[in-house]
Amino acid sequence: MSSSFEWEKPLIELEERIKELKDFIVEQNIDFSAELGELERKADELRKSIYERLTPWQRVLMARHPKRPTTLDYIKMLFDDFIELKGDRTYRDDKAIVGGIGIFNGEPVTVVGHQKGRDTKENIARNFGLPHPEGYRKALRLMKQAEKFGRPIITLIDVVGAYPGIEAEQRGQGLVIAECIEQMSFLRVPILCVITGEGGSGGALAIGVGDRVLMLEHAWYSVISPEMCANILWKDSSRASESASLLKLTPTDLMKFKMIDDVVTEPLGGAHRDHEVTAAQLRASMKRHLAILKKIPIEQLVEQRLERYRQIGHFQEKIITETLSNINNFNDIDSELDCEVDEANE
Amino acid sequence: MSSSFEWEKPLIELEERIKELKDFIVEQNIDFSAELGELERKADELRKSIYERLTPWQRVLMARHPKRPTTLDYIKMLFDDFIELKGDRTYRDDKAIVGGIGIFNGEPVTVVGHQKGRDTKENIARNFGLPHPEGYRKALRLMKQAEKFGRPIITLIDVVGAYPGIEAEQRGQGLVIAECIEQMSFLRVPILCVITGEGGSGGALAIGVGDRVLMLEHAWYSVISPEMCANILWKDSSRASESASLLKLTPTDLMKFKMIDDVVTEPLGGAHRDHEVTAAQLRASMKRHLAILKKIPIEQLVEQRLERYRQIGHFQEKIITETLSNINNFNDIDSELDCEVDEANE
Amino acid sequence: MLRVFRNRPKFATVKVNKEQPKKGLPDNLWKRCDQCASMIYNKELAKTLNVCSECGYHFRISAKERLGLMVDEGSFEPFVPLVSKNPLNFPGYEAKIEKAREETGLDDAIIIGTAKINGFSTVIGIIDFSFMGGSMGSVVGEQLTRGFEYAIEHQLPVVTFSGGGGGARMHEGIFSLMQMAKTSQARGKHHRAGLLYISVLTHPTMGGIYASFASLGDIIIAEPGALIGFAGPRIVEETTRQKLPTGFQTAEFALENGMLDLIVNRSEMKDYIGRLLTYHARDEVV
Amino acid sequence: MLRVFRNRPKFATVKVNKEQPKKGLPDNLWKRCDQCASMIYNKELAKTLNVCSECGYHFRISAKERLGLMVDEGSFEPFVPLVSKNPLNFPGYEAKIEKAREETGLDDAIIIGTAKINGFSTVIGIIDFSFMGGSMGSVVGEQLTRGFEYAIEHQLPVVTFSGGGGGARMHEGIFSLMQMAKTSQARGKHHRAGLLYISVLTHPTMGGIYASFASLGDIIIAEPGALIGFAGPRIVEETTRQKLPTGFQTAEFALENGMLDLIVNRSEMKDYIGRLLTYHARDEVV
Ligand SMILES: [Zn+2]
Ligand SMILES: [Zn+2]
Repeated sequence: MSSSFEWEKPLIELEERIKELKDFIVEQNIDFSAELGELERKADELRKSIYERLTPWQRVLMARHPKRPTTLDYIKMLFDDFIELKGDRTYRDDKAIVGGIGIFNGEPVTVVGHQKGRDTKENIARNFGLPHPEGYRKALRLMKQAEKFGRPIITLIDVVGAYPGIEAEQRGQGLVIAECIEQMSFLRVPILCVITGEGGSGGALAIGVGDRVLMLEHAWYSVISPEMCANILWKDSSRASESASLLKLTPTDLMKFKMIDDVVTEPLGGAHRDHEVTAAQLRASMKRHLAILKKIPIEQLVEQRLERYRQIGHFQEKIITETLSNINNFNDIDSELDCEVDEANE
Repeated sequence: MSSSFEWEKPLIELEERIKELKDFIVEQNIDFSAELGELERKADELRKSIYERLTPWQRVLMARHPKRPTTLDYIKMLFDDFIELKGDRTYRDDKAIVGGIGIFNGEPVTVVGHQKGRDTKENIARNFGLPHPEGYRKALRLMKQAEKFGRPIITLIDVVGAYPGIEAEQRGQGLVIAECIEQMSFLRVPILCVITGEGGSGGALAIGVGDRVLMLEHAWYSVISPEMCANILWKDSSRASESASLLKLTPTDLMKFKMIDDVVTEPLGGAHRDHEVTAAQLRASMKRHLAILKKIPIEQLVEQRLERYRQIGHFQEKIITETLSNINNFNDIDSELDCEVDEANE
Repeated sequence: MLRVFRNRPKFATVKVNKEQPKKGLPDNLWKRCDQCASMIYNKELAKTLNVCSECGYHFRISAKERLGLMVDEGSFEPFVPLVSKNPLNFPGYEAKIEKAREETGLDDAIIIGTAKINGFSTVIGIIDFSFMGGSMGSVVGEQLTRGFEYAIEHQLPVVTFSGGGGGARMHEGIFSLMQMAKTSQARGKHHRAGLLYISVLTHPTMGGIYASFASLGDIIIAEPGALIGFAGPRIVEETTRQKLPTGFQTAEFALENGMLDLIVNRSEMKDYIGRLLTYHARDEVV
Repeated sequence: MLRVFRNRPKFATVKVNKEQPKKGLPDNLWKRCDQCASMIYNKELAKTLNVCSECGYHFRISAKERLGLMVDEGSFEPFVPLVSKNPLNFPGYEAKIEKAREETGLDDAIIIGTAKINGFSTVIGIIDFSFMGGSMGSVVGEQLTRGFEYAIEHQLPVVTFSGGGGGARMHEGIFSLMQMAKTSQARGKHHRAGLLYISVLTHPTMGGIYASFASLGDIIIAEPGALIGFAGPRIVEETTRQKLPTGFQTAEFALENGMLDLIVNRSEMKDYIGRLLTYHARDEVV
């Protein structure tokens, strides 16, 4: 994967020209500041117009940029100290999820997050940030430890989805994701979730139930990855750019849906262009939200958390117009009918 | 392993003679009842004298008799219904431990126990009743389920010790035994433990922390198996009969030590001679003890349970006569000294 | 209290489709067993509860049939029916729903209400695979949540049968994902109220349904041969490029791997659940 | 309150053996590294905290040395010393104890008391392998139990270093086994009081010590290369008749298998524990 995208090409070309010009000016010692200012203003405009018009699919690609900060990068930038704690105390230390105690804003917190590799070797060791059940169990263990000691929890989410692997299935990833979701929901400490990159399905939600959900500007969050959605809809993963639009997976959509609480602006061109600035923006948002959460009495906080999810869903009570038939009269049901339905669904 | 022991031989011979005589009498239609009665009285005396004088090691062998009832045999005899519940919800269903809901005396209880095989094939499937970590986790899961629903817990213990296997170590049997012991100690339901056969070390204690501990007459319970003890003491496992005596592992010793609460009498010659009678004796003792436990308010029960174990230990405060030296003065300590001590311990 | 029940008369709105357009075609008289390929007469299948008499294969059955097998006759009272909206304006979603409603006579992929099983009052929820693969969108999520809430209010056990194929309903996007949290939390409250939940996994229980409420049973039962997992076997095979182990993701596989309490044949299911309800009865009527 | 502390003056009864009978022999000047076989000058080893400067091998150190490395100088106050009885009348047990006492200057296989680590008050317990393999009998069990109880009463964290070889002390039979329950329960109460327990596993942590209190840490740390497990490697090899995997039962093996939080070098141990204590301080003095 190249580290610049197709749509960035005009911008990168312009940036290079400006750099050449600057070098020339320095060399020749000419005063060209007015013209240079104009050029840089134009580059800024171009940047803005490119990044404001990113399609949802382009945003997904931004979220996957190989130079984008990973969880351990954020941890280094966001926390004053960090002690990594490993293991699920059951089966293995899963390197696709990292966790530990960090000092955020002078206060100890528990951090857990998906960890993608920063190169091929690390990606293999970390299974591309795709956890096995023991990864979720480690996360849950550390979150329960946080609850014991009254530490707030910060989760950093960056996963394309649950891992479709033999061992992950064998060791019950469905079950452990359910356990994570359920137990996180009732933890008696503030939980701040940040979708830093990819927020794919159960793999994301397993550490994504919280009191506030923040999302980086070029992150995505959905029930399914665009590729898998396209695969199901049209049996064609390559049409992911179309399905990405259908899924409404951008922070803008998700703010509108009230699924997230804040969008953290990235440097123009994306987080990978300036890790430190990205982290600073994120830190500011985290600080603000954590301060609010810490003021809420814990009973009330957990209640609000549960109420937040309780309200999610779009449905209406049915207006009954059809002929009523007594559902208790089972003998009326013709089993042959169901065979047809089954066939229709194969 | 033969199903009769060396020391039983005179008895078995006498029993065979009596049977032959009886057959003869029936055949010949002679009245020999007086003589027959005398013979049977003698056989009884012989039985008693043999089984009263069993050595600790003979008792260990009795506990391992291949025809001795196993946990599933007891479950069948003790409970009116039983629904086996499997799995640790983490890694595997360990067949060396069985568990589920049983109806005891008209009331649902949770039962867990070690399960040895009743033949070679079953022994292989059940790893000779030696659990892996997932077995202990299953037991713990079921015991916590019992707590949720306020069901008393009955554990049936029959294990020679923790399993010295590669995978058992890899998956942390030490850690899970500790978790079982700790969590069992605080469960808010009555716990009745029965050592039906072998009670070997951590493998037994992992499901052996309770409000009452019952023990069958020919069962043993110790920190270490006699073989391993002999191995350590004299580098000779075959001297197990000697170490069995040293370890004070019989119900009589353990009653004296107040480590157990009741000894369940077995039919003369051992439980394997009459499963039903053994179960009936056990059922009576369980009923009696469970009735008492159910009357104790739960807070008090857990407190008593903790207090029971809190009191165990033989030590005294040291009378200080030696020259005192300040332990805080670390510089006094000569590291060379410790090297010697290390060597002495290799 | 939530208005969970429809007003009386307590009739179902499910439209039992009485037309049998293909009547007379052999397809409707005989069915081929997916496992052993035997041809089985449909009338025979009805008698064996849709279990192959040759090999024991459990055919998928509709939620209505399941209800008939499980609850005491005449005891079922359905909740207020809910119908889906289209929060993402997902193209074609309304039409898909409409088609599924017509074909199945259901409002969405679940039948839910209260019923008695062997005389014990329960909340029962049954996913129907025929309705868009039994996937969980807002309606299924809300109904299950109401189910657990009703059960908490009335101190009742909950029994679910979850045969949802893909798990999540992608047409509802993030709202579908969040039903995993919502139903898990509803069950979480029910659990913390000390109440019994028996989760029965029927063929197939996958994805978001398996990774939420269905995995949170005090007791988890499966029907023989049911496919159980998070990721579908095809995607696992494609991703790992490995041959899947024999029996991968079957109920038997899940049992061996410690994920199930027991596997129960369809013909014994009511008896098992009835006994479990009896042994968990709060009034100690054992 | 239990009488856990001896009366003042708070002096240790440990008899530091000042005689050095073998002085002059090369054995006392040099030591061979168990891992890389380098010969290391003893004076050098003292400087490196008994860690091989060639390969990083962590030599076993005595409880007294450990105490010196871990706690703020002059801050240690030992508990009332306890001595063992012989409840089984196990032949030769008294003599063994007496010999161990003479050789180590300890009363039993543990040093325990309160101390400050980086200024934070803690209960600290250190098992000494040199005293009958660091095995847990009634004295070790009772002292640890008193340690957790004292910590509960004074709302203190507990730190233990457990380097016990065989784990249980078989000479005390069933009483030794029950120390596993007793210490686990004491920690259980301490845990339920919301207090921190850092368990450091040093070479070797096996048997009943590993399968009780030492596994119940909120945070479990090990020294590099420490042997950690329940059954000893020799018995595992004999029973399974399989070649043991490389690194079997080492700290690194335990870390990979999810059983440890972290491995920390001896030279950094005080810093790590100090930071952990800081981050768990209740007065929020961060
Ligand atoms: Zn068939
Ligand atoms: Zn070395």
